Amino acid sequence: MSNAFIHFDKVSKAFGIMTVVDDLDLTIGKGEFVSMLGPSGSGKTTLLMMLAGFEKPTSGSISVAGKRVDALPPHKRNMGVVFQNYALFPHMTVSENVAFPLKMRGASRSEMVERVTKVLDMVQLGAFHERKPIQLSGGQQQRVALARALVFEPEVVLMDEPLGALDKKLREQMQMDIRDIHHRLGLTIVFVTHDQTEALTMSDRIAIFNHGKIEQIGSPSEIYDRPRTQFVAEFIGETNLLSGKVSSFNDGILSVILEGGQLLRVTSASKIEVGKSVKVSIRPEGIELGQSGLGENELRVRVSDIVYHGDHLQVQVEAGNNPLVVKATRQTLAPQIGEEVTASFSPSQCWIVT
Amino acid sequence: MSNAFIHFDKVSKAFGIMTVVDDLDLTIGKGEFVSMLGPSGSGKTTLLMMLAGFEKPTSGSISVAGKRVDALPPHKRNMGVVFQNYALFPHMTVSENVAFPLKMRGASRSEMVERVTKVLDMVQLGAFHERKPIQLSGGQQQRVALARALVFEPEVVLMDEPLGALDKKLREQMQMDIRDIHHRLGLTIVFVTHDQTEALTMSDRIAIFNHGKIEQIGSPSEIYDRPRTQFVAEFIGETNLLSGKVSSFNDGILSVILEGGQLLRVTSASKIEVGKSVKVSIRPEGIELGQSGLGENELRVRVSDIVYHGDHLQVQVEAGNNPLVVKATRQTLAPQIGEEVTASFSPSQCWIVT
Amino acid sequence: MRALPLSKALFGSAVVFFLMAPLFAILPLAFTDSIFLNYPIPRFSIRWFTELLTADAWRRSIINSLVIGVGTTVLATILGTVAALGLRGKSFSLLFGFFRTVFLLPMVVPAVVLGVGMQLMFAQYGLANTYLGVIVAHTVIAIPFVVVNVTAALQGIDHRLENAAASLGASPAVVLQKITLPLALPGVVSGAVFAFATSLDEVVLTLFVAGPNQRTVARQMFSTIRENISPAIAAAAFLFIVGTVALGALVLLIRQRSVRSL
Amino acid sequence: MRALPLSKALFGSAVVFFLMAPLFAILPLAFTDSIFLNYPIPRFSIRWFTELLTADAWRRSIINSLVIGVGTTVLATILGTVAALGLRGKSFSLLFGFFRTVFLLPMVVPAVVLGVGMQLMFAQYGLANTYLGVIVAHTVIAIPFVVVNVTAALQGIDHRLENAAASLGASPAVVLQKITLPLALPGVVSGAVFAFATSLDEVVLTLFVAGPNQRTVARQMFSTIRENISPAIAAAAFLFIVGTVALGALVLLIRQRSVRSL
Repeated sequence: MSNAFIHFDKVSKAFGIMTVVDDLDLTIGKGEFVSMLGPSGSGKTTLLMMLAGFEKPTSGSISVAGKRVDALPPHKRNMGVVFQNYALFPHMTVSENVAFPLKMRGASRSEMVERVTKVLDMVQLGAFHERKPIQLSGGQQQRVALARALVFEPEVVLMDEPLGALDKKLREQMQMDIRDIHHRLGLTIVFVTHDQTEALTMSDRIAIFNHGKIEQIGSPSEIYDRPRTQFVAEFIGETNLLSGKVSSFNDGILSVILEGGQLLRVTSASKIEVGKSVKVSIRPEGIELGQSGLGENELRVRVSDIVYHGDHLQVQVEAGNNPLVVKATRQTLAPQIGEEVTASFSPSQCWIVT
Repeated sequence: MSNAFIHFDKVSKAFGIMTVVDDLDLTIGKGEFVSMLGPSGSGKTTLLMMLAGFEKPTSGSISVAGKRVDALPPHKRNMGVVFQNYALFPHMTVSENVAFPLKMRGASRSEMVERVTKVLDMVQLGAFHERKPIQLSGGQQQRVALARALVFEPEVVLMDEPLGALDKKLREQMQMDIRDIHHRLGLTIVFVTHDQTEALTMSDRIAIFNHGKIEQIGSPSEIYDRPRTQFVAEFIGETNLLSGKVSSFNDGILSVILEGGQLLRVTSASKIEVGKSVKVSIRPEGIELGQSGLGENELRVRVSDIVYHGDHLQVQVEAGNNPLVVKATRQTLAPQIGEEVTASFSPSQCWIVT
Repeated sequence: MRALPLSKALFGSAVVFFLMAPLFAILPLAFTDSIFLNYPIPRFSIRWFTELLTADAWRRSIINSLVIGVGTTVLATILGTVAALGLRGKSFSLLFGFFRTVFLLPMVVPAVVLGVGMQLMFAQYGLANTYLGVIVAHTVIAIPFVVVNVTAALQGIDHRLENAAASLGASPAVVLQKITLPLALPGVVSGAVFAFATSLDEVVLTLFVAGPNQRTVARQMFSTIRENISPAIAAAAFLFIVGTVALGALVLLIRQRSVRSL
Repeated sequence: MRALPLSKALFGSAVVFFLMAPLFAILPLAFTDSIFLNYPIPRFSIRWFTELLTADAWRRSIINSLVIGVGTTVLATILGTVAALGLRGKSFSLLFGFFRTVFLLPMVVPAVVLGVGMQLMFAQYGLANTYLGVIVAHTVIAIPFVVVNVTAALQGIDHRLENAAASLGASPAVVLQKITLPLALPGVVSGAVFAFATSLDEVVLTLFVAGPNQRTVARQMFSTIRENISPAIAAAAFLFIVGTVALGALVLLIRQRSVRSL
């Protein structure tokens, strides 16, 4: 966010009585990779469509590089857009698809050939110039779509769940490729997804959308390790939420008395008033199970279920009336269902959410 | 597999010149939960459709409880089927949908009311009797579909990617519910999915399909920890595959010389001839990175990339010319990109695949 | 891409005017007081509507139109629905192409050709100048509309619904009765309405196969206009349009209800 | 659910026979040697085809049919395509319902009603008994076929293709020209073929608006059969069917090619 490149200023969008984007401010820096993540209907795609020019904001303004763009039609915005279904022109060859934006800009024949060749080589489709889109696999089509969005060297590339239609292995490969291209070309990328892994692995920053507003924006580790709200904590990864009341605050460590009476010690950046009700979020991988305690926080729990996940075990335990989920690595010895064990976790694994 | 309940005997299915299911044998025990997992087009859904009676085998026979069923039309097979899109009858209420199979069996009015009420209570939809399917959420519709497939107490329930259309949280909830119903009612369930997590967490056994054949069938941990082939190892979870030649075999421990010259010690149940080329599969979570070695196998590696995944870090390293992926927990100190470290793993983390 | 909106609107209005003009030209004359089908209209009256309902030739023709229309609707709807069910799901076979062409042929073969053929055939089977003959003739050209509508409705039905019903214990006949037909009903009703409208409108075939006793309203209008041009025609046209719009509204209503409930 | 196959096949064949019978009745008579349109055929000959191409009235009517058919096709295709583009994507507004009804009205309004209206209107504007008048009349009833076909083709186009083109720098006019129209082309061609076929087949409207100089083949067949029943009609019908089947094959071919390339 060093320099504000794309700026949404109090942007709202309503369809009839449905407010889809609600008085939203967002600044994206030049060269940043920002993911918009949220449940369907949370407004992330609508925001992207407004940036691309396919929808007009009901109120507010959008500017890029200091110039307002919200009155410009899409074809004057100079942004590359990649769609989930690729949106390749079925009646044109791969070359013609990729050359299309250059033709629109009146490029010369030789320049077109040169740039199309270069960008198709970049996405490793140099041998597919004359194919029709239908003759390509999903991953290849997505590469053509990417090439077409990059060939006219737009400053901003918008991607609307571009990898949603690909299978897992291919998706991971394309994630790496896009990350790579982002670093190499220094593009500003706005990326809409509902896949949290995608957002965590690719982005400089993630904006978590909920009901047309951004609940939290920050780096992947800020979002995952220091979620501000219960919604963010539950949306990104899995989490355990325990309710309690603050009983003291000393040296950055809160003491919280849970509803079951147990005492937790929780690190907290900000002071919270004694007596206030709070929710504590603890990630499943932050808890260790054993016969005796190891950390500063210990809860006596009974194992209720163990689910095999291949690379880890998901252990469900009951701490008083609170069910907790624990991610146990396969290296450690797994407890048995019905066994009483101690769940321990350090104060730094606990985080207060609102 | 205590007692063979469903038995596929040399079943093949061809559409024109495309062989979709290829000379397949499969036995499913009474009360078992068997998942069929594989890429699209691998024949898993076709096999289910043949069991349900919607497709006829080109050759081979299918029997249930000792009786051949492959000549029976679907409505005489007495199997509950749950479809991905739920396939609820849009012109009937929830009650009418669930009562449909009872009506087909000539149940009395009072028996119908009683059993529909009971099964809708079981899936927590007691309050939705009079709704039309369109008025329900995806998860509720799936519950109705499940109730409808269970209400006539079939001995076998077939599920064709039943959770594919639900979002992540709901899918996990429904996985737990189906697991629960399976245990409570002692049903035989055949479950088709392309989601490996679903298969790992729910099944008694998993059959991995590839090109119309079953590559491997076994319990989730057999499939994950002891994959027989490279395809299975790569399809379930992530893995690293290293090529080498066997140099000796002693006491259940193989010595393998990798292409780069390094020596690995690998546990192996069966003896493999000295000099044979093999592939060694090592799961990313089985490798530890550190300044000095810890295990019996050690490789000197250079860190090439680190990708943040929230609950873990995916570290990409180069061991000679072999790229390896390592899953590092967040508790351990992460190495830096470019650093040279030691990757260590015990022989029991290595597994020979063909 | 809601572009060029003004030019589209202007052009659209021009096309609408172009299409509506003939109707606007004739409809007001239904209310003339004069005995000539001419502008200007001296005085307004409903005398030509009274004429329609009292003059023997017109009364008979209205009854004939209804009898033949209902007969055609029943016959065409049954045959067309069965044909659509039979054609269903075979969209990629060559046979399907052949059958579909056959079913849609009457839509494109000139009515004159059909009419001559029927006249020849009906004379042989004693159907000439009978109600049954006219109904059969109208059914031939009404069937394509039923086939098209029912086929569209059937294409909208997810096959898995029928598979689900079968797996729950329904035999093919029960699946047809409880699942397929109820879901295709909107298409069947649309097809029936089109069949009725087609029968009402048909002139050329009726000229060939109907005797003086089977004169329909459309046929009667046709002869009247060639014999003496009376404003009764405009009145009949007015009733026609009102009926057509009502039928069209009915079809739209049924479609929308079915969209909502699916 | 491929059930009841035998009964379906039997019933299907019966319906096919029912629909084809009138054509089978008339077509062989095209090759009769006799001057009567009757069975049995004494000897086969092609004298009536020769008659069609040499007799002045028939030759004129063939030329008239082609001139009017081509004129109708061009006018109806342009107007219908523009109308379909204008209606596009407004499927849920009330206005859309109104416009759609207007465009499809000529499909259901009796030709007699339209004919009377046009006769009145054309007399006023000097279009009566002119080629332009006949072309306009045919265009009114051909437009719905173009609208239906082009609308179906437009509905098959993913809006995101047009959004993508816009984001790549294409103005709305360029999007229309480079993306929308090329993708809708199969529908436009189908519509044009239907418009041509409609013009060829039309009798009733032609009777009302055409003068003796604009006699089309269908009109000529209609009068011939009422004046003297000559086998020239069967020969004309034969040519008609061959032309129709050829046009139908063309449409199917275009559709299949477009399916393959999309």
